[in-house]
Amino acid sequence: MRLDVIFRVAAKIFIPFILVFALYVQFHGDFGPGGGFQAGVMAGAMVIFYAIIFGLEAAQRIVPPRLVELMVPAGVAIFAGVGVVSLLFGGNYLDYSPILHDPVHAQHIGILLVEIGVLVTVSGTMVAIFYTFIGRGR
Amino acid sequence: MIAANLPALQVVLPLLGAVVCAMVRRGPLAWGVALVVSLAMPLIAVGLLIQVLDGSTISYALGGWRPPIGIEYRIDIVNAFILLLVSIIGAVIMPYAKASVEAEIAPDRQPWFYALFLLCLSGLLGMAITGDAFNIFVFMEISSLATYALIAMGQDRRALLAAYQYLIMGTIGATFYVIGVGLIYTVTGTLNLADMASKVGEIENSRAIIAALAFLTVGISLKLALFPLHVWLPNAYAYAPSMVTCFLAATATKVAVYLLLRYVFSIFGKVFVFADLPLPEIFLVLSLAAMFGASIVAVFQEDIKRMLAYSSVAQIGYITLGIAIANKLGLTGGIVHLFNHALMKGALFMALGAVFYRVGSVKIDDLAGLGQRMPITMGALVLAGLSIIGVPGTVGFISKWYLGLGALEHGWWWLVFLLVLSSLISVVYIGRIVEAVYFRPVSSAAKRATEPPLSMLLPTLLLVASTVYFGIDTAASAGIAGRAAELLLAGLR
Amino acid sequence: MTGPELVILALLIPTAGAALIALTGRSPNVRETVTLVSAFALLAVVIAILSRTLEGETIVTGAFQVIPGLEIAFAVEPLGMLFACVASGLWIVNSIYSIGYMRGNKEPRQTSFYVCFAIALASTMGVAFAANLFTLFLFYEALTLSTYPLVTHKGNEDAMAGGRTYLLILLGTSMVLLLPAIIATYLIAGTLDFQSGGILAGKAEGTTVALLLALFMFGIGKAALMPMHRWLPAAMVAPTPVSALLHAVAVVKAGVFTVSKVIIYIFGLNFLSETGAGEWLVFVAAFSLVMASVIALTKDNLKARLAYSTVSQLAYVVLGASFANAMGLIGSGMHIAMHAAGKITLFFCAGAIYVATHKTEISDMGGIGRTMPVTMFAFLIGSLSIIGLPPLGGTWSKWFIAAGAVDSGHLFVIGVLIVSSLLNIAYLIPIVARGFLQRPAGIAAGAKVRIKEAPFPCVAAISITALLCVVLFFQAGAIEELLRGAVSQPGPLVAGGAR
Amino acid sequence: MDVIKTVVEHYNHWIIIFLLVSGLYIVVARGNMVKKLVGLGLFQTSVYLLYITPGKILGGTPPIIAEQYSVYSNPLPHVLILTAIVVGVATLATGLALVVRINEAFGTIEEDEIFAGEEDE
Amino acid sequence: MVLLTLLAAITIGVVRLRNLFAVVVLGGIYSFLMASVLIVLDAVDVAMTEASVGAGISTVLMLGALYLTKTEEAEPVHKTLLPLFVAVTTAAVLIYGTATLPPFGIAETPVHLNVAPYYLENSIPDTSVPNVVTSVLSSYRGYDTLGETTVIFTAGIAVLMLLKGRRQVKPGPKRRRISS
Repeated sequence: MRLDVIFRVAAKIFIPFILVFALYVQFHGDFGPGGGFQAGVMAGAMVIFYAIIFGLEAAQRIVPPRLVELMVPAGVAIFAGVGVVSLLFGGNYLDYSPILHDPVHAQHIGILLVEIGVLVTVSGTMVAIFYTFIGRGR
Repeated sequence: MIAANLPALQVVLPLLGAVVCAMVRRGPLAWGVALVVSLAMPLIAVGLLIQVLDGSTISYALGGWRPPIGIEYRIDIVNAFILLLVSIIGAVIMPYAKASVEAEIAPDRQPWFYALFLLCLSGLLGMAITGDAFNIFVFMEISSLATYALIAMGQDRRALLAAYQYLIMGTIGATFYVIGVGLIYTVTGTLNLADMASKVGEIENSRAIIAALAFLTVGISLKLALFPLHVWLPNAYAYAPSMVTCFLAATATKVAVYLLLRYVFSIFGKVFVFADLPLPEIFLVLSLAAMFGASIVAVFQEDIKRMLAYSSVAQIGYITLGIAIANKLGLTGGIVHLFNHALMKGALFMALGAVFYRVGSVKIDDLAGLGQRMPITMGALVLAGLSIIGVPGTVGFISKWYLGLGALEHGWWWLVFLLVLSSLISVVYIGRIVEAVYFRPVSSAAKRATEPPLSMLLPTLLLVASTVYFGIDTAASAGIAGRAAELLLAGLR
Repeated sequence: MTGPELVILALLIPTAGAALIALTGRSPNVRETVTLVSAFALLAVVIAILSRTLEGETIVTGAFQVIPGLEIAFAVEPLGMLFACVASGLWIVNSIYSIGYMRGNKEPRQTSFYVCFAIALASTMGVAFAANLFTLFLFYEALTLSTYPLVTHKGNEDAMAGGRTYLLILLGTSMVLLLPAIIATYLIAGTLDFQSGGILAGKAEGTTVALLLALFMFGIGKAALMPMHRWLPAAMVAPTPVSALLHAVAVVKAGVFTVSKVIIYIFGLNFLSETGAGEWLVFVAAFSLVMASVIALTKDNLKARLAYSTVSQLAYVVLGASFANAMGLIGSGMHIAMHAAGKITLFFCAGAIYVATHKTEISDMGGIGRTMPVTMFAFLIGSLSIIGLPPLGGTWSKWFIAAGAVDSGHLFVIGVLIVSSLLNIAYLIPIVARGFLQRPAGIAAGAKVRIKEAPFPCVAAISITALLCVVLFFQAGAIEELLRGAVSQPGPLVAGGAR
Repeated sequence: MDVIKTVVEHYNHWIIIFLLVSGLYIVVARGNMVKKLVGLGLFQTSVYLLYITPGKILGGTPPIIAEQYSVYSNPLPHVLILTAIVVGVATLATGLALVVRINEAFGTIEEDEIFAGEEDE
Repeated sequence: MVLLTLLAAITIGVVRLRNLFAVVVLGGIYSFLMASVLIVLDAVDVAMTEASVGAGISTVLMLGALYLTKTEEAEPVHKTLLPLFVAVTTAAVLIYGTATLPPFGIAETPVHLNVAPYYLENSIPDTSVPNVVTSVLSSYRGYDTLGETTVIFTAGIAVLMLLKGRRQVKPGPKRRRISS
C-alpha cells in the first residue's frame, strides 16, 4: 500500500479541526487573543496542507485559482467598503459609530466586519502565492 | 460630505481603484479605471491646497478618534504642495501610459500592472498626507513593494536584479526608519507627529533622541538616494519600463525629501538640528558630492536612461543643498527645485519613453540622427535638457537663482561657484545627447522611427511647456514654495 | 502705435519671421523673400523708435514679474538704440549676402540656417532693449543657444569640435562668472534695473567692486577679453555669413554692448572713477588689444586673421569703456558701429573669394585684385576703416577713445593705440597689396585677365557695406549726439525699468 | 555591583543589538540572495523586540480586560508589531518571487556570479 | 532571560550555516522561540501571529523558493571589512541611543503614561471588546490595519504578476560549478 495512505487518513481528520480552530480564532478575537491575520493564515495553511497531501490538482478543484485571485482584492474591498459606509453615514473615514443607532454596538460590528475582510485577503494571498510557487515548479 | 472628507478620499480613491483594477480581467478597462482615478487626484489635491493656502492646517481624525488616540491627517502648505505635485504627475502619466504599457507589458499582466501603479500612487500620497509616524512606515512599505514589482516588469532581464537590490536597500531603509520611530516612541510615548514635536522639545538632548534622529535620517536618505546611498537608483531607473521610470523619477524621491523636511524642521526643530548637531555640514558635503560625482559619472554613460538617472541623483543633491543652507531663500530654492525637477525629469523620461517606443532602445548611438525622424519629441528632449542646465527662462534657472541667493546670504561665495560649476557639467552630457540627435547621420535603429502616437506626445509636450511656463511665471511654484519654507522655518514649536 | 508697442514689435518681427521661414522651408524663393521682408520691417520699426527717442520720448514697457524682484521689462536708451540700428541694418545686408552665398555654395539645410538667424536677431533685439540685467541675461543666453546650430552648420567633425568649444566657453563663462555676479548685484543693490548713475553707487566698498567688475568682465564671454577669446577663432568653422553675423552684427557686439551697459548703468561712471576699480581693466584691455593683433599677424588663414583682428577691435571698445568718462564711452559706442561696418565688409570679401575661387589661405591669394576688382577694392576700404584712416568712419571712434584716455590721464594708452594701428596696417595691407600688385598664378604677364566675380547678391552686399563705411564717416556727428544723451546727464533720461 | 545591574536591566537591549548586528551582517556580507532575505527577516525581528520590551510591566497581564487584573501591559506596541510582522512577510514573499525569476533569468542566485556574468556579456 | 540567550545562540547558527535547508529549519525554530519570548512579554496576539506567520508561512515560502532554485550556498567571499563596519557603526549608534532608556519592566515610563492608559480604560465603554489589542487594531488605529491589508494585497499582486504562468527558463550564462 502506498505510504501516503497514512497521511491521507490523518489529513482527513485534521483539516476540519484546523478550519474550526481558524473560525474560532477569528470570531473569538474580541475576547481572547486572535484576529483576522492569524485566522487568515490558518485558513491558508489548511488549504496548503490539503494541497500537499492530495496534490495540487485536487486542491485547485476545490479552491480554484480564479477564486483565490478574486479573494485577494475582495478582502481589501470589504475593509475599504466599511470605511466608505461610515463616510456615507456622516462620520469620518473608518468611524464605525454612526452606522448603527448604538455607537458601542456599531463599533463591535465594525470590528467584526473588518476582521472578515482581513481574513479573506490574508487567506487568499497565502493560497495564491502558494499556487504560483508550485505552479512555477512543474 | 465629499468636501469634508477630502483628505481621506485622496488616499482611499486610488486604493479602491487598485482593487477594481485587480478584479478586472481586460487591460484597457483597467487602464480606464486608472485614468479616471488619476484624473480625480489633482482635483482633490487642489481642493486641499485652497483650504490650506491661508496658512491654516487641516486636521482629519481617521476613525473618529481625536488625534493622539487615533491616527490623524495633518495637512499644511508643505504637504499640500507635495500632494499636488504627485497627483499632477500621476494624472499626466496616465494617458501617456496607454501606448507605452501596451508595448512593454504582456497583455494578461496589464490589469495587475495598473493595480500596482495605483497602489504605488496611493502609498506615496498616503506618506505625504498622514500625520502619524507609524502610518508613514505602512504607506512607505505599500509604495516600495509596488515599486519593486513595477521595476521588475522591465523587459531587460537585469531589471529583476535591479528590483532585488532596490528591495534589499529599501527594506533596510524602512527598517532603519522604524527603529528611529521606535526610539522616539519609547522616549515620548506618542506616535502622532504634532504631539511628538511638543514632547521632543521638552526632553531636549537625551541621547535617545539624537540616536533616533540619526536612524531616521539614514533611513530616509536611503529612500532619497542621497549620494553614498544612491547605488540602487541608476539600475532601477535604467531597466524599469519607461512609464515606471517616469513616475518614480518625478515623485518617489520627492516624497522622501518631504519626509526629511518634515522630520528635520517640524519634529526636531531647526535649533536642535542645526545648532547642536553637525547635520548641516554633513548634508552640505553629501549634496556637493552628489552634484559633482553623479554628474561626472553621467557624462560617461552610454544608455541615456542611466545617464538621466545619475543626473537625478545630482539634482537631488541640489534639493538637499537647499536644506543644508537652511535659510528662507535656500529652503525655498530646495522646495521649488523639488517641483521643477519633477517637471524636468518627467518630461525627459517621457520623451525617452517615446523614443524607446519607436526605436526600441535608448543607447546613445541608436538615437543618432533622430532629429530628422522625430523632430517634435527631440525638440521636447532638448528643451527639457536646457532646463536641467538652468538656462534662464526655464524652471532650472529659478531654483538655481534661489539657491544662489540663499548661499550668498550666508556669504558662502565658494558655494555659489560650486553650484554653477556642477550645472556646467550637465552642459556636457546634455550636449552629448544634442550632438548625437541632431548632428550625426541617422542610425540603423532609428531608420523607420516616426513620431510617437498622440496619446504619448501630448503629455510630453504638456510637461515641457510647463517647464518653460513655470520658468517665466513663477508666482505659483515659487510663491507656494516660499510660504512653505516660512512655515517650516517657523517650526511647530 | 505707442512706443512700448513698437519695442515689442521689434522683438516679434524676427521671431514671427523665424516661424514663417520654418513654414515656408519647402520653396527657397518664398523663404528668401520672407527673410528680406522681415529684415526690412525690422529696420523700419527700429528707425521709428529712433525717431521717437530723438524727439525726447522715453519708451518703457510694462514689467512682467518672474520672481518678486526679477522682471522682464524693456526700455529704450541711446546705447541700445545704436546697437539695434547696427544690428537691424546689417541684417538686411547679411540676408542679401547669404542668399548669394548659400546659392553659390549649395549649402545643405538652408532653412534651419535662416530660422536660427532670425531667432539670433530676435535675441539681439532683446539684448538691445533690455531694461534690467535679468532680461539682458535671458536674451544673452538665447543668443548663444540660437547661434550654436549656426556654428555647427556643416555637421562635419571639426565643425562639431568648434561648436563644442564655442558652447562650452560661452555657456561656461556666462554661468560660472556672470550668473554669480548678477546674483551678487541683486543681493547688494536689491534691484537689477539699469539706472543711469549706477545702482551700486555707495552700496559696496572698494574690493567687492573690483571683484564684481572682474566677474562681470570675464563673465561676459562674448566680449572676448583675452583669456576668454578662444571661442572666436574656433567659430571660424562656420560658413562666412554666419561668421560675419558672429563677428560684426550680433554676437560680439552684444558682448561689448553688455560690457558698456554694465559699466554705465550698473556701476555708474563717476562711482567707478572714484573707486578706481576700473584701473586693472585698462591694462587687461590694452594687453589683449596688442596680443590679438600680434597673433593675427601670424595667421595665414584669412578668416582666422580677421577673427583675431576682431578680438583686438573689441578690446578697443572695452578700453574706451574702462576709462569711465564721457569721451571714452562715446568713443567705444561709436567704435561698435564703425567696426561693425568695416569688419562685415572684410568678412563678405573673404566669403566672396571663397565662393569664387575656393581659396582661404592668404599666401595663395596672389593677383586676386585682377580677377575680382570690386571685392578687393571693398576689402581695401574695409581695412582702411579698421585701421582708422580719415576718409572712413574708424578714425572718429579711435579719436574719441584717445580723447577719453587723455581725460582719464592714461597717457600710455595713446601709445598703445598708435602701436595697434600700426599692427592693423601690418596684417591688413599686405593682403590688399598682394591682391593688386602680384600677378595671378599661371597667367602670362600682360594677358587679358578675365574678371570672375562672386554671385551678384554678394557683390551688391559688399558694395553697400563699403559705402556704409564712408557714409558713417560723415554721419559720425549724429551718432555722437545720440550717444551723448546716454552719458552726460546723470538724470534719468531713461526711466530705468518701469516700477 | 551596579555594572551587573545595568547589564541585567538592559539585557533586552543587548539582545536586540546583537540580533540587529547579525541580521545586518548577513545581508551585507553574504552573496547568496536567499541568505540575504533570511538576514533581512532576522534584522526585522530585532525591531519587534525593540518595540515590545518597553511595553511590558513586571507583574502586568496581557492587555485583555478582565475583572481580576488591574495592571496591564501596553497594547499599542502589540498593534504596531502585528503590522510589522505582516509587512516583513510580504517583503519576504516578494523577495523570494524575485529570486525565483532571477534564477530563471540568470541561472544562478549568487550575486557575485551574476556580476561576473555581467562583465563578459 | 534564558529564552533570549537561546535566541542569540540560534542566530549565531543561522549566520554560520551554509546549507540553506538547515538555515530555513533554524529560521522556523527561531520564530517559535521568538513567539515564546513574546508570550513571556505578555504580547499574546503577537506571539500567535509570529508563530503562524513567522514559522508557518515564511518557512513554506522559503522551501518553495529553494525547491525552485538551488539549495546550496556558494562559499562566502571574504570581503568582511565593509559589512563589519556597517554593522558595528549601527550597533554603536544603537547602544548610544538605548543607554539612557528606562530599564526593563518599570511601570511609570513615558510609554505607559501617555496614550496607552486611554486605550485600557475605555476599550470596553467604546467598543465593548475586552481584548484591547483587537479593539486598538481595528477601531482606534483601524487605518493602520487597512494599510496592512493593502500591503498583503500588494505583495499578493506582485507575486502573481512575477510568477504567474508557465516556467520560461531563459539560458543563463554557462553556470560555473558551485564549489560546495
